[in-house]
Amino acid sequence: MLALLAHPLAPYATLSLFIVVMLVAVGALRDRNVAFAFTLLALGFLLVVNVPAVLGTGSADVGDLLRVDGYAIFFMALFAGAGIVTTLLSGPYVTRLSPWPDEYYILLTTAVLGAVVTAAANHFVSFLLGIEVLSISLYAMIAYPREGRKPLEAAAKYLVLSGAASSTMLFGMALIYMASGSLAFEPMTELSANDNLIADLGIAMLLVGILFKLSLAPFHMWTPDVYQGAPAPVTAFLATVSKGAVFAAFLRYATDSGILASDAIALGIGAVAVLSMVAGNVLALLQESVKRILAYSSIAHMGYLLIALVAAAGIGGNAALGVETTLVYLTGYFVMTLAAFGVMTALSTDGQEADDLMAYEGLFWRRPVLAAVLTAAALSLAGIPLTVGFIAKFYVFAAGAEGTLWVLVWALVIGSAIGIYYYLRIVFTMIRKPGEEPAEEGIEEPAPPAGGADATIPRLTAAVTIVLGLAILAFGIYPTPIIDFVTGLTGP
Amino acid sequence: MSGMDLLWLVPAAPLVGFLILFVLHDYLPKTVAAVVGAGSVGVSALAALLVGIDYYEAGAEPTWQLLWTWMSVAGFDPAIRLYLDGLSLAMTGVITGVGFLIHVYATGYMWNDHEEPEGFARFFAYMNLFVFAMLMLVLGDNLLVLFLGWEGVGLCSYLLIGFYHQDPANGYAARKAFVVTRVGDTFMALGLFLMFRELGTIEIQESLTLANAQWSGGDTTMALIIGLLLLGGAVGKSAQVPLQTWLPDAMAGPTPVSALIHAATMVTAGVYLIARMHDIFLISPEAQLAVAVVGLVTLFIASFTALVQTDIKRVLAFSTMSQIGYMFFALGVGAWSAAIFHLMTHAFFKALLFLSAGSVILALHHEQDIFKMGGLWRKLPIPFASMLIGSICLAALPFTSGFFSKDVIMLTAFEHESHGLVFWGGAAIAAFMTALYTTRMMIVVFFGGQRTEAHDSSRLNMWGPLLVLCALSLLGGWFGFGVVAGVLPDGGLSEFSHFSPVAIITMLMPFLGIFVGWLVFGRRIIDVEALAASKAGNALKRFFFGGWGFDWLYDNAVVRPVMWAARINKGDIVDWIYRITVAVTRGAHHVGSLTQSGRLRWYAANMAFGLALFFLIVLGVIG
Amino acid sequence: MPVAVPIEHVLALAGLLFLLGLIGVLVRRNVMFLLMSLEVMMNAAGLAFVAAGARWGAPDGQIMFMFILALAAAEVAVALGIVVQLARRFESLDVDNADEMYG
Amino acid sequence: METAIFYIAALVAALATLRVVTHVNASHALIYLVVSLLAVAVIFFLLGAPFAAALEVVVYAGAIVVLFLFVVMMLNLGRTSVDRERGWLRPGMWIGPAVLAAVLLVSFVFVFWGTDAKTSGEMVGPRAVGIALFGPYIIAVELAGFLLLAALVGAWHLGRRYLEERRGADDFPEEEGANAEEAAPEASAEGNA
Repeated sequence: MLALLAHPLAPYATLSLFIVVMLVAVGALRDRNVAFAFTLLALGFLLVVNVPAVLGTGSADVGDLLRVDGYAIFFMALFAGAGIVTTLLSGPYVTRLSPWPDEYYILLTTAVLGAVVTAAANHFVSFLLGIEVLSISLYAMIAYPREGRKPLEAAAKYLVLSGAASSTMLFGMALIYMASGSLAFEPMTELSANDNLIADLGIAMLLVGILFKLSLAPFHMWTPDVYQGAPAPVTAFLATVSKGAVFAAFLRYATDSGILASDAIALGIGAVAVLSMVAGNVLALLQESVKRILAYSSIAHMGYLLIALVAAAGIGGNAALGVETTLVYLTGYFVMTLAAFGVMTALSTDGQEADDLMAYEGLFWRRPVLAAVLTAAALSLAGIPLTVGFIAKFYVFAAGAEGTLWVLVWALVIGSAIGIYYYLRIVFTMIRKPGEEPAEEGIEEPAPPAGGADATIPRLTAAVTIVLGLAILAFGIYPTPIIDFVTGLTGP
Repeated sequence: MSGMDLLWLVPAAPLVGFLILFVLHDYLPKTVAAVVGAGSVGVSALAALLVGIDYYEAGAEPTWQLLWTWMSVAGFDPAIRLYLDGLSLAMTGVITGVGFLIHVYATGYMWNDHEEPEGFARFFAYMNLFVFAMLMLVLGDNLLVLFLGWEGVGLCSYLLIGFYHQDPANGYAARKAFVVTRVGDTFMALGLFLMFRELGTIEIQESLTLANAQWSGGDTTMALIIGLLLLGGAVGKSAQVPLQTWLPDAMAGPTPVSALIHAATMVTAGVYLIARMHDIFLISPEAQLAVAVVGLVTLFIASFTALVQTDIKRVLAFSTMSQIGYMFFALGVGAWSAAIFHLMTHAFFKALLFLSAGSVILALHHEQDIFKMGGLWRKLPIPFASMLIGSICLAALPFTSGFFSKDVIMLTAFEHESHGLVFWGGAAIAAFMTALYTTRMMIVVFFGGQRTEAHDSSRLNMWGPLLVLCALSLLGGWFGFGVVAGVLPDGGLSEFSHFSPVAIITMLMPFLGIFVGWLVFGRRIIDVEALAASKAGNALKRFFFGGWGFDWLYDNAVVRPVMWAARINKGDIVDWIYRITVAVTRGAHHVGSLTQSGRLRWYAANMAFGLALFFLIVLGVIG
Repeated sequence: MPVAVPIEHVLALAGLLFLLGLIGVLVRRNVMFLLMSLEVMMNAAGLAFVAAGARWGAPDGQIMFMFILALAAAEVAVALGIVVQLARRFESLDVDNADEMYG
Repeated sequence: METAIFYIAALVAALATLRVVTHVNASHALIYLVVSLLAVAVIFFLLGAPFAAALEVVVYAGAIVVLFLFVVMMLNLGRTSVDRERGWLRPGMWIGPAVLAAVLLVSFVFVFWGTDAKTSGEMVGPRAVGIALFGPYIIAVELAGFLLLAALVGAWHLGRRYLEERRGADDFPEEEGANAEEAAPEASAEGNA
């Protein structure tokens, strides 16, 4: 039994098995909490049993499709953790969205399956299927609420644009395959000049698809609308697991295939990174919707991450630091993003998403603990010291400096400087007592305050949120566990 | 587990105390707050004691304890390490030991505080935070930690001076202390940055080794600059000339604060800084000379000023200033260990003096004017006795703790290669003055006719610490020097005898001072009032009283011009740069927002556009 | 009776079909047509894969095509579900109607 | 001869696809889509991929497009919608996308045209595909199953609401035990698997 669990395929097999059993159980037991419990069980099993069990086996290839190494296992743990958090946040929330919460949890679990497959993919087939299992599940999760136009609008936009991006990516893969004759992630050597050009075109199209999923400028435009329209826990999942999975696969592809050795591709990626860092931060500046602020902020954060990717691809020579940076950064980004959306989920009530920034006015005096968590998350996203966000940003800075990527590092600095403004704006809004300052012009009716006296905040959601808030501070003060974990998995 | 492993507990205990008190200050009963507040420092003191015993048993070898590596990225690994050597151990002992006694005393002193009845827990929270910051300052082996501790104690000082925040004058005093010390802090920050830039490390011990290797015997200009910048920081924190003006005003804080922060510990941080960085000053003798001069001038000026003060705490404040002047002076003339020794003994007797004064003040319902006191020795026997002991130590009568430390300093000064006689002479006059103003204070406060009703209401928790401090002040000198011996490099202190003419004159100076004081203030052979009323006398008195005009000078030379410039520059020229930046960014935001139209097809078009751009880049058309 | 066809011709056809689909996505307002255009794009990618497989004489191209088919089917199933909901809640299939979120 | 068929099929595919994108009537556009798919199936066959050709006809033209048609009929996109489409498709709208597409097309052609390779001309039959599919790609097949499962569950959720509202049923899931067979989209999606 134990030997079976140590097989590199075991995590995927058990997770699939759980999904199938869940389907049967949901049909047979007809209880609203079955799916919730099963999801927690499946993801908990993945995190607590599977991950430690396969850790010992080291790097192992499963056929041509999956490479279950420390890197993949790290993301497996990260996605399982984020999935558990999302499930816990969804618990009280989803029952309000629809009288049938069962499908939601099934979709959530399949999405995690897609994500863990993506992170282990070292072949275009598994890469495609992993991403699409994740995306298809997400389309339905975004459109999950049975009322309201915004979720549907968000789902429609995401589906059409993502479909176009997938097609572009597929066409790119086809061109790469046409040129190289292989679908595996590996360097393309000894191509004729013309095949090389075809491959470059293919890489460009593949990148468009990937950059779209990561919401990097100029392929970022769906992000704020989808973030705003989707239910808060789904947004949390989309912002973390979906992007993390694509980034994991992207990094693996970039390092395995050495595509960034091409000057043109490196230039393109660099331009995208700079554009994302600037555009994301500038566009978030005066937003009135907290979800949109976080959406633009995520665009900027993905831009920061690209610096790590460029470093990890060996530009500048310290590839190991780049990989380490990516993993540390994503961990930090997961924690702070989940915390921010956790607070939002906690404050959302029936039919009223806590989205409008004005609804947060005076939150410190109504809900000090939640406000403190959101403050920690905002400061962390801004990269203030003693939060995990600072550690993450410092890593990126170090990776960029080590690789002498000065243009990117400068964009990072400028972007972060702009960023501080809107993160602090959230904090100040929460501190300001309502009515202390006249409302800005052009706002016709003030939003009802979130988390008012009559609002009931689910205990479970609040508890999860507080844990995340503490994690932000704890890892900011003492990041060594994360760093050790990361270097232990990916180091020499 | 050896006692040395407990080192982490020394700063950790007050930090935990602070966190508990800070978070729960509204909910804790006073008793619990008192136990937590004083107990945490007590735990810390106990741990320090065990560490100290172990340290000497293990052969007094400097050791490190790694608390925690923040992170380790690309060769940058800011480790928070505690560094234990004789110097940091001596400082730790003073901070935790004297700190603990003062905390215990404060539980009594602040119990029925009528100005801030709600502030009991808050007071101890600040005090614990201060102890923590001060310990990090002396134990941290890292410029960054040193700096954070340095700023931390400054912050606590600010908070505690302004503790009675209802009175705007106290707020003003707190701000003044903060601003003036900031001037010094700026110098120090520059000095630390410069060290980091030149030596490339933030580890203190490593940087000192490097400094010796790089500069010693060669071009010492850099060491001189760094030394002077560090001296600037030390001068600000330790209230030395010319940044001394904040200390008398800082007496606005509660008396235990004055005892702990503004007498025993924080104000000696400057001494610690220079001692810690002594290699820099050994490399550059000019810098060391500057330290001596600053110390001598301060000690001289402050002792004259103390003579004419009427507020008991201000007398003690100026006396503190002059005693720290002694320490600087000692550092400057190369009596390194003696400086630290004096720091210790001074911490004992000055804390004793302040706490005794606090008892007097409390008994007189917050009366601080010495001329409204008088004849108190019968009414307040314990404060009188303890203050008397403190005074003779301050005046450095033979075989008290102050005598041992001060004697060594003066004799070392005399042996100074170039300015021995001047140094010794100045210090001797100041020693005379010290005895003189101490005598004046004692006579005015405790003898003569009683002018105000007094109620001694002190309990065990107040006179207990006084008793311990009395013992330390009297006996500290006997065993004390062994503690600091070998901490720092020293030129043969044991060589001279106590019976050379110079030594005898040095020893006699305090007696002379006391005698003169007794004649003038006790027997009144000179009519001081008449003298002070005369025109010249009055001018001199006002000059001394105002601290030799430094406040006036700064007011006219710095504060007013700055205020004037601020008024002129109300529209703020420099601000325009920021305003334009803000406007540009906002404009960019609005333009960018237009692209975010909400239209799906437009988004798709942008993707296609991005794809086309990518193609053009790949094909080499762009880039 | 397979034939040897110049690769550039097959790829050009695939590229053309792909771009026609892309134009459809950029131009049409009716969601149904958007989805059809997406199908065209995916089919073009499938064609490119099959062509590439034919170049190397390997089954991988066809296998990838099969997975594209599965993907297309899956996407259409969810997409049509969303279309039905759009028709109900927006009372229109015009995607330009769904522009409540912007800025 | 066969080469000529390839070019004819290519022409048919391109023209039919053009009509898919430009046609105002959804049903007609779908018929053109079927034509385009059949033409591509012919090309698959000529490229030596008979299995792919069969799947193209059976699954793509036979199932997916039919699914489209089903929804077109269900939503009753009749004459009014044709008029509306005509109104939406103003000539000016084509300019921007056409320019972008032209840039992309020029890039494609520029890059592709230097290749002098040809397809192998060999037949890679169903047997070879099957062996590969259930050999090295077996995990991918399983994953594809989960892809369709996710789609099934998602479509089921989205479609269920629609059907229930049409029947005026209450919202409680307990009463909705038997409508699985009636939910058309997901049934078809399952069929594709």
